[in-house]
Amino acid sequence: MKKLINAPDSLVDEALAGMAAAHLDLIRVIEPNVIVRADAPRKGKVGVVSGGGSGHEPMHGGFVGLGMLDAACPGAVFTSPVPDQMLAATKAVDGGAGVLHIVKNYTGDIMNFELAAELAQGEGIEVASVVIADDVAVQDSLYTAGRRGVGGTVLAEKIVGAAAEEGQDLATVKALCERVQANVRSMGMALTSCTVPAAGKPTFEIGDDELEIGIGIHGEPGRERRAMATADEVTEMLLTPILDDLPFSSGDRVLAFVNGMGGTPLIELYVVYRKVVQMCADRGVRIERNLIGSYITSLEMAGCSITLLKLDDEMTRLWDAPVHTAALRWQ
Amino acid sequence: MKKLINAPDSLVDEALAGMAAAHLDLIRVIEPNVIVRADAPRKGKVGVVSGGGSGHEPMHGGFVGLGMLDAACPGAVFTSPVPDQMLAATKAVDGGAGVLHIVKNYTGDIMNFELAAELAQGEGIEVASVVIADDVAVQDSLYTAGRRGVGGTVLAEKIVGAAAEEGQDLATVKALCERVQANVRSMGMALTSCTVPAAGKPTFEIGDDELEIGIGIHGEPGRERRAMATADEVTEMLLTPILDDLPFSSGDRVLAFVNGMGGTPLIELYVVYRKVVQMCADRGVRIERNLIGSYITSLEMAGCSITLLKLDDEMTRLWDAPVHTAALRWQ
Amino acid sequence: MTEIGAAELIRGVELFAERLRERKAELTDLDSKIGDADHGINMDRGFTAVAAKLPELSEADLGTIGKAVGMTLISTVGGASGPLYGTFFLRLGTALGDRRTVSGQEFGAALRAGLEGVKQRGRAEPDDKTMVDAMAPAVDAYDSRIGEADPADALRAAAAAAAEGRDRVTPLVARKGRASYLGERSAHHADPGATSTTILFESLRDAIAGA
Amino acid sequence: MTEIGAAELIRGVELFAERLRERKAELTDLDSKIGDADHGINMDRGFTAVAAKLPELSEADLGTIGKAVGMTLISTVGGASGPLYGTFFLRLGTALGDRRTVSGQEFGAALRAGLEGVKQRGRAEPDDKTMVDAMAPAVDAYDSRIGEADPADALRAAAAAAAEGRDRVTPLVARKGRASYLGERSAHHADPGATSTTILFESLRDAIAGA
Repeated sequence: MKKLINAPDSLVDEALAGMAAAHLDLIRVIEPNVIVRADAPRKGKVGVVSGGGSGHEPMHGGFVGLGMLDAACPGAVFTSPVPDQMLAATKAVDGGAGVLHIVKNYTGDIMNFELAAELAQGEGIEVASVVIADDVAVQDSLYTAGRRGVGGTVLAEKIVGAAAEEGQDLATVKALCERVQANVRSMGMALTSCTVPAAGKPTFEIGDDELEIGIGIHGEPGRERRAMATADEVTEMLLTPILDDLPFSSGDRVLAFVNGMGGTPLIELYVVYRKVVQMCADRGVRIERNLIGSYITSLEMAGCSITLLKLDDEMTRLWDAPVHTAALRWQ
Repeated sequence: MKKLINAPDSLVDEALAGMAAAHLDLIRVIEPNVIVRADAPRKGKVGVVSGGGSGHEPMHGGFVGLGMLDAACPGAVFTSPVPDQMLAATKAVDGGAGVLHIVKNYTGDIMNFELAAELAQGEGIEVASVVIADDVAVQDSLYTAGRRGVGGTVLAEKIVGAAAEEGQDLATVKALCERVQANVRSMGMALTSCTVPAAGKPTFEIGDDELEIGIGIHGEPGRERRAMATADEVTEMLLTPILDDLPFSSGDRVLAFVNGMGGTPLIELYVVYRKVVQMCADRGVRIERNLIGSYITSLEMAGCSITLLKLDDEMTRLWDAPVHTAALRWQ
Repeated sequence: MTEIGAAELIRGVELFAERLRERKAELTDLDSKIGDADHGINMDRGFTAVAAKLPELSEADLGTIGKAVGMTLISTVGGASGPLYGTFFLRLGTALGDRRTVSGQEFGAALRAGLEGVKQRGRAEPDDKTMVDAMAPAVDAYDSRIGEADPADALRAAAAAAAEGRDRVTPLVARKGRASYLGERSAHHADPGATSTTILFESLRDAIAGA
Repeated sequence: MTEIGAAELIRGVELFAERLRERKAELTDLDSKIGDADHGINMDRGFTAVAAKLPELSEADLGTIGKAVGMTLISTVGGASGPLYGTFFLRLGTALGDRRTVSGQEFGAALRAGLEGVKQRGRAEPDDKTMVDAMAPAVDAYDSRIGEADPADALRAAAAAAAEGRDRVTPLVARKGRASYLGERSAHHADPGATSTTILFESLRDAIAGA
């Protein structure tokens, strides 16, 4: 295992110390490991909280700030945070208008957020939760834990954060988050494994001539192991199931998000985006906004994911609204 | 070799097609492979042009836009562009106030930019050039090609681009670029090699228990091969020579830039930044601004570089000035 | 012996903590095959925290011990294991109440309360290939034995039933948790949660039998 | 034969292009040891473009051929090799002028003009461990032979001197280009530029000797 770390046990704490020092204007870090917007709580504003295992940076801590999250709870690497964190986050950002939990659909995240919501409600804070489950690689059925929450989470946090920033109330913000969730689809793939620092060895084995299609953001094996393929072929393997699932139809306006898994250089993501543009054009799907970069990662895994969000006017307006966080910033 | 590409020969062209499609509002791509600011040329504004081999994304193409570069010339992977590109770029952005070439100190870049400048001057365009040579890993002597241009290039492009944006003339912009160059120092390291697509195998061999200190941005071997070390030890190996070189002294205000080489996850860069903060504090060096992320990369190489720029009031003001490019954006 | 006391419960938790540490790599390895390679790491982190708390609980009643263990797990483990094992010990503690010793039957009722908590929290059904598939037969076996036997015998049966349950679902396709994403590929791998639950019952067995 | 014509020059360039392709991996490999692993790739890209241009130059004069080769290299190779080899052929072509054939002495003067262009562009001194360390002895050997011999003999001497120069500097520490960053670690590796320059003179030799 080759990593720029001091020790697996201190990694998350030290990274948080680095983040806090780097972004004094945006965030502060409070016990027990919660990243809170510097000016929280904001009176009358719905608080937007997310969290999950570490190792997906910049998600979620890099999205705390104006127009996006009010707090993020980083767990151990690839392990959901504990309810104490979400409770502390919820209390820190509650400005009297309630708090929305944006939860990725992973068994651990669901249970820990649920416990935290019960505890917060017990302390008199109104909490609503929306579960993001956008990964079309997973069959959504009684026989799985349901679709995983992946790239759509980034888009939901931006759009919902903007709505909360402009003062929309908890029910409206929650409904918007559900609308994003209903209109977003993703799928990812890996060329290489990642290594959980505490485990010290790769999460999975993969041959030099293989790739894994439909991988989750923790290196969970995906739909199928395939022979190595070109960028165009990989893009088709990811985007075709996405387009077919919602389905996205001719005339739809979308936000296309090509995401790097952590170890994939930006130049390759643009090659993938080029093919996304061609495939969407072929189906008459109009890409109205895009995001290209490594925003929801799996440590140093090489690979990418593609997310499409069907936009409506309000989502587009809220996507364009000002955001000022460590990882996303405009206006 | 596992990459999200279609073929080594088409990689740069396809990535440029993806960039052009993604950032219609910011850039256009003209023949022969030049990324030009969408609204260039701007009358009366000094044009700022850079370029170099591809594989360092987002540098330079991701820095084309308001307040930074007017054009970028991407060569083949790790190969300097050809003079035709710099000539086309120079002509495309010349608004009558002359054009500044920001050149990284690599033999090929120097020669090709030199040829292009001669050709542009032959066509009546005033061209000035500044060579960035900030890599303290290289002995600056008669016995080397001199210090390489690395992380300092990113900072120079931002600060100089802001000066050109506000209408400073060519001589002033050139002098500012030389001031940045005189006050910036960098050093990098690698945990793994990168693979040039056309070569198909790793540029260098490195053991599972080794790291390379002082590496260049093309995987050029560095100062020394060392046994694997902690993030804190690595940070000391990079930052101590940087601090000692200028030298940076107590009371100095600096911009600290922790850069990922392409395959290193953001969480690790924050661990490094944490130690940078401690070391600067120990020496009384005040970090006034910071930049943390993968901005000047070496394909999928794992590793990092650290850059310190000694700031003055004008540099700080110009760093803070609005920038709107694919990779850097604020205000 | 026919009663179970605080010393036995603490010893059982200690043994569980020790064995999780010893088998951390094995559990993580199992989890890397069908999950995300952190079960051993997370359980060890949580039970290291629990072990640090145990000395101050030596004079406490059974309920306090169970609840302290549960709360510590919820606050330190994260993932799915934290809420599930945390809920098990919380409910166990709640059922045991402020007693310093309980009968074998009472301990069985507390085990069943823990099981019910796990099933509620995780919404897992039998044969979903989760820790429930080891825990449910273990509690059933304990119950069916405890009428005629002392707690040591009942826990021997429980541990054997847990191991049998773990092995019985190994060939199955997982339907909960991250293993479920694998579909058919999850078959023929032991479930990490069912494995650690087996270790839990073996630890309780050895703590009581050795007491 | 005592004259060198357009056919010979074109054949020499063709042979160089073929051999660069054959030895692309070898050159890239040398470069990966002390440079950035692209010398073979870049030279092959440039000479593939050159080879595509050669048919339309079959009726051209020597100067036009040299300049076309040089301009194509400058426009397609990039890196340091593009300006250096490009300048070599540009200066060679300029010196050869609008002639269809030249004498051995005149060809020697053109080679020297090319060498001087490379030295100016690259600012390399002898023993910096660059292509100049193969090219300078090759041109010197050609000059010292051409008085008494025909061009084929002089090019045999030149190719041998290039190889000797390449080998002579192999043990040295590089002082120019990316290899210089290696310091002592650059010693005992052949210089990729000196190696490709040796191939250039061998190609010219075989084109003339075989004509």
